[in-house]
Amino acid sequence: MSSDKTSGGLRSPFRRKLLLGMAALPALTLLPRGAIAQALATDAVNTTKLAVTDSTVKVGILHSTTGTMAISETGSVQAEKLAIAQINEMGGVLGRKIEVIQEDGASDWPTFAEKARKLLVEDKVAAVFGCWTSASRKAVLPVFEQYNGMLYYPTFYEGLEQSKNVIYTGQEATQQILAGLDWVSKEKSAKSFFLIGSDYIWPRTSNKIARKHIEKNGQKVVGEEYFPLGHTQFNSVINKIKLTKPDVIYASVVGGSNVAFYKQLKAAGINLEKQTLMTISVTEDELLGIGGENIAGAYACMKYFQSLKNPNNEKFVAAFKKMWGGESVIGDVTQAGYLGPWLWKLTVEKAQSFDIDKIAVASEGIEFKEAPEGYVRVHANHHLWSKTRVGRARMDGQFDMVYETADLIEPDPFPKGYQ
Amino acid sequence: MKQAIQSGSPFRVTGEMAGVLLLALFIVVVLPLGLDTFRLNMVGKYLTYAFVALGLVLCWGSAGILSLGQGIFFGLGGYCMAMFLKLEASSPEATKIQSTPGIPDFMDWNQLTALPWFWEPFHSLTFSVVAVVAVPALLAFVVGLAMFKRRVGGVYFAIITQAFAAILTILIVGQQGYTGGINGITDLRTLKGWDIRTDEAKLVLYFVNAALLIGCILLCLYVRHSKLGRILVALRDKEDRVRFSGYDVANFKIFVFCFAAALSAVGGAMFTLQVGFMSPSFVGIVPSIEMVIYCAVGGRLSLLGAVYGTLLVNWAKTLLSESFPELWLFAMGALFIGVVMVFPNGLAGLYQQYLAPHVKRALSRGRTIAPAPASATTSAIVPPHTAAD
Amino acid sequence: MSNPTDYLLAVEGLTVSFDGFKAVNDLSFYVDANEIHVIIGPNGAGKTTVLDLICGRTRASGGSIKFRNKELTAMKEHEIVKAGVGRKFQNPSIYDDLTVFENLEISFPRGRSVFGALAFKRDAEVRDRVAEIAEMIFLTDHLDQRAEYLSHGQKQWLEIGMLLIQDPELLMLDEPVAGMSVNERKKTAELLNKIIQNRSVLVIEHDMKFVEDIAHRVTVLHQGKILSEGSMERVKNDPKVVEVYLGH
Amino acid sequence: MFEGYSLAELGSIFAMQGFAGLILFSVFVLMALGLAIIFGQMGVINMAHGEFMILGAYVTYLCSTLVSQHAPALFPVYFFVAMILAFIASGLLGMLVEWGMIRFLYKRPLDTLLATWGLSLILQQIFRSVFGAREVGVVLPDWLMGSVAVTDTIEVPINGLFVMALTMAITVVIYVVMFRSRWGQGVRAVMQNRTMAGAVGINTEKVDRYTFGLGCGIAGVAGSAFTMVGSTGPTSGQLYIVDTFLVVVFGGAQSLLGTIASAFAISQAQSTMEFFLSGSTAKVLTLLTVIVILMLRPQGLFVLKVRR
Repeated sequence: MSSDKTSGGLRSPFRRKLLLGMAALPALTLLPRGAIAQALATDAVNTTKLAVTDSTVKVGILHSTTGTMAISETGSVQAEKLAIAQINEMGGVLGRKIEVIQEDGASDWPTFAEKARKLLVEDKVAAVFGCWTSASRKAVLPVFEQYNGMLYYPTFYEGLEQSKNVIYTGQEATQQILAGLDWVSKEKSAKSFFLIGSDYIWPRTSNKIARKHIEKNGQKVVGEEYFPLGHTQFNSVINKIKLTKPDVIYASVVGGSNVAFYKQLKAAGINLEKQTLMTISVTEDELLGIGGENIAGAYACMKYFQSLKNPNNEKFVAAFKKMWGGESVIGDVTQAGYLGPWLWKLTVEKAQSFDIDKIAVASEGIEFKEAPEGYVRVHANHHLWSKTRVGRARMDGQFDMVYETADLIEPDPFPKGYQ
Repeated sequence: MKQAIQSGSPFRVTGEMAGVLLLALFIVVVLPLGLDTFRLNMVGKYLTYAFVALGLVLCWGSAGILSLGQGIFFGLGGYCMAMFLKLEASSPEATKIQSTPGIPDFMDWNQLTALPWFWEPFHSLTFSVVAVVAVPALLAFVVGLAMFKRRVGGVYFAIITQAFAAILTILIVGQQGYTGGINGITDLRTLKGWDIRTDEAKLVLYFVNAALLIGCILLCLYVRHSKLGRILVALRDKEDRVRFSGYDVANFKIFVFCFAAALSAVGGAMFTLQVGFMSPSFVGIVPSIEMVIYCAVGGRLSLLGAVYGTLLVNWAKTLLSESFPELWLFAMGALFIGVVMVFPNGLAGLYQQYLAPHVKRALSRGRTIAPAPASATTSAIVPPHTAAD
Repeated sequence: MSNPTDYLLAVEGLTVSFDGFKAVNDLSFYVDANEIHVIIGPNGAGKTTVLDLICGRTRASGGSIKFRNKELTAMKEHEIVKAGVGRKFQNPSIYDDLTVFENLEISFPRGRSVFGALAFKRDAEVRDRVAEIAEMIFLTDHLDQRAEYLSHGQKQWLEIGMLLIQDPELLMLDEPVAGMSVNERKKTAELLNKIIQNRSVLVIEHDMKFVEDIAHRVTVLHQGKILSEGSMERVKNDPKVVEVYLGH
Repeated sequence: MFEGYSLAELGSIFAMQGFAGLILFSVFVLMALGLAIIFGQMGVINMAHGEFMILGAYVTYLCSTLVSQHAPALFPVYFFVAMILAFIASGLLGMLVEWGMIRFLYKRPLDTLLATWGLSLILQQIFRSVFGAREVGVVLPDWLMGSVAVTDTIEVPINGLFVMALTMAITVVIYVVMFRSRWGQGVRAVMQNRTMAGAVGINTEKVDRYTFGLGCGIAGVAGSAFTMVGSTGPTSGQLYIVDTFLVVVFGGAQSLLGTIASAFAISQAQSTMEFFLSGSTAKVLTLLTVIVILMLRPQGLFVLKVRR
């Protein structure tokens, strides 16, 4: 018990070095096993029978590696693995190496729920990094709440959710949307907007918030259209856009529809250098499929771009490319995925415990200063304070950042007046 | 000879009953003893698909009507159940942070301020349970009436049911204020106050599901052994002859289609109860056609085969997707092709061909009367060329 | 339309066209009670189409078909069957996957509704009737056999048996002896002679020997129209008939 | 419905909508022609039709990448080469599939449906393994981009015009091949009476193989053309299959003219409804209308009444 107090009193980097140094001492190997553990008694940091031993801790990665969502989720898996590898290199969490159990959600929501249950019940992992679509998150949420697990969810999403058992490392809708709209209104003197999205919850909720904000500012929404996922014929709506002549096309089209949408826009003679288009659904990942020549000139509203100029990001991009190849691109969600393991590590060290209940409480106020997007902090509502940035798509598949908010924006998953 | 006819081929009936008993033993005793709660819950989920496969055995195997839209009925049954559970989970106290407490969360997000009228009756468990069977059966009745009375059949029927599956998916996804959209209806908690998420509840639900499945198999056996069952086989072979024997063929097709729909719906409802949510991803084209393969692998003519087929395919799917995710689609594709080209009568066919003779011999050794060689009639293997014509 | 008649079957002004081609053109003929009426004619004369029209398989473009003064053209197939018209197809149309017993049982006129069929019991009445018919069609020893394995002739008999069990007032047979061996043909003629007692029969047949044996009256069709009608004797000597049909 | 638009605007709406409908029409015709031959003439349900299209699209993508890397001078015309290669690739694969699978399944249409669905799954996974799961884009030559302004408000995209021209050309070629050539005569003879055609010396097996290959080849060309308007991913093909089948069935399976007419009706209906209603609603209504009409007229729009 007393040793627990001692180690608690040490600042973590120092303790880590100390431990590493100690482990290197040959004499130490003669000591009974319990001697090392005493420094960080497993019984003390893990009171809920998680898969934590004296030297390792198990975590889960739960993404789709097969099926339609595989392509979107691959980046997150890579980022999470990179973060975990880096943490392990630095000595792990509370001196314990992270072991990853990866499960495939197979783009199928019940499979996600099933695998989440497996990770929590059979593998007893201390944290899970995963999920991408809202549907998969909704499917696993009851599982995490029932078995008291901890999920780090990387995707920007529609909000309207908050759970003790989830840390949302991507932006919720108001964070992503409002600042961008304000910027485009000011910068482009935009008065009219045309909202177009794929037909499911995220675009619809996002556009609802956007519409409220636009109308609040005394501007006008001249059209709002939704198309089934996978739709590839946008000529009719493009005609409508041409007729209504909006100042801004506000797009939240996802997946395969994206490619068709931008190709047909371009073919219809809508030049994105002249016509302002702002999207909240195109990251560097999507750009690759759409092709720079089809979308160059469009504005994307995100919290992270691969081209961000800061030392953290340069280090991150270099490490990512070293691990996963020089061809790889890093989008907003990939970066948010990278935050997950780090935030968890910091929280565990703050709480001096792997216990979920303690992590849930300790999360508030956790700061990650080395985040590639810059400084982030966890809010009491388990979302992140973060900046919003606007980038302009280039021919080569990257974005030029043209604007970033001065301050961190407070996450507000249940925005009053926008529901 | 005459004796054998009049008693309706005794060997077949006892043989089938033995098969059902064996299956029941397997599901109710062997699996629960051999698997932990987690795996057992997965098997429970698979078994809900077996209801769909049973329906397909009657509809497709017996009557030759291939529906590529069984997911519609599975989904509708599941949604009816989910609506009840969601309302129970959305009590004013549980949802007091919403702008309109007392309605499901997704409605609140979509600015609905009152429960839509068609949700109202789902406050009642009795109504919901009736609706689980009645709503899909009614839809099947309307579709069947429109199609079979107009003599739409075969390939056309298959394609149109597939289009229906596409339509329903788009509708559910698009009308998210009323349906929960692509996320589906999630976070279901209790059934009349009984928490369905606990391990004990899951165990209980597993046995309820197993009992229902066995019950449905017996029901299907009854239908099959009735004259109606023989008429179905007859109209698969020679529809005109049945018609000119004084039967209104369309009515029989409508019946079997509705029956299959109702079975699927029961599966859907049990799925919702065991998994804790329902979403449009079970309604669409892909799950619907996958359900056909469960039936085909088991043997499109065999009720018991369909259950084993469902278990086998899903078990293989879980196994492969856990260890070799890339191989899964290859395996599934190969399964479709193989089951059509190499063993069109599925597991049941293989059993009949290789194992059954031995089993029969072993069984009849102790008997005084040998079974009549031609007694295996409706359950016999249909040569491939007639199986789907 | 027309007045009630004493005929069992009265076909008047019957016409049907397929994309402008008139397969049956303003055809009228009558069948008396207990009459054996044979339709002959060259290929494509519209013989089978006439049977199709009567039993409701094809819808007429014009004209009327009255069976015991009931208009058949507006009725559905199964209603026509219930009214007392039975029809045998040109190719033996039986259920390969069912046994002979089951084939006959399905045609037994009881439990023809969906729920009737569900509740149908194989009682003594059914078994006796099936046994009776099976004996008549020489298949008593094959009752438990899958119909698929019957010989061609046996299949024809089975289909005739399936009609008999319905006990129709009007029996329509499309080439009942086609493709049969001499022996089978003899037995079939014997069978037909037995079953045509107490009912009317409308037969399509090419085999003149057979027609001569059974026909009370013969109608010769040619290009959808009646070429000649009357007793076999009369028809045989009609020069028009000789020219288009019997001559070669 | 029309409020808020001036008369002149309405005029342009209808003109441009009509044109949007025509592009959709071309797309439908391209998709459906191959299927109409395979399903209508041979009675085979090819659920892998979409994957044959995507194969064509990937071939085009490969050409685009290779040409831009190794022979940039040829870039403006690579598209025509790509289409020919797409036709050959899909056609050859089609013939292989016919030889290895389909020929055992004639007369079992529902089984071809399941088997070809299996094939489609396998092809999807092959695409994913070879080309990656990410959607790929094809770079178009400059002359195919942009639009022609007819009036101030009416603009016509060039790639749309190209697709339409291509559709017309292919339709004419197919018409000539199927109805004017000796080979087409042979195909139709086989489909109408296999035994008799065999008896008069037509090699029916060969005819089957080439017909199936032709249908798949056309799918490949369609896929190639789609790279101009849509995306190419391993599962893109599945998106088209239901629509395509409805077009063919709605037109009356045996009639090429019917296929074209039904593609026209469906595309115009969908495109017009899309303008006035939301995209999802338009899609649902179009599908429902087609189904209802099919129920009233199960044989499709154009069909010969035949004597049974």
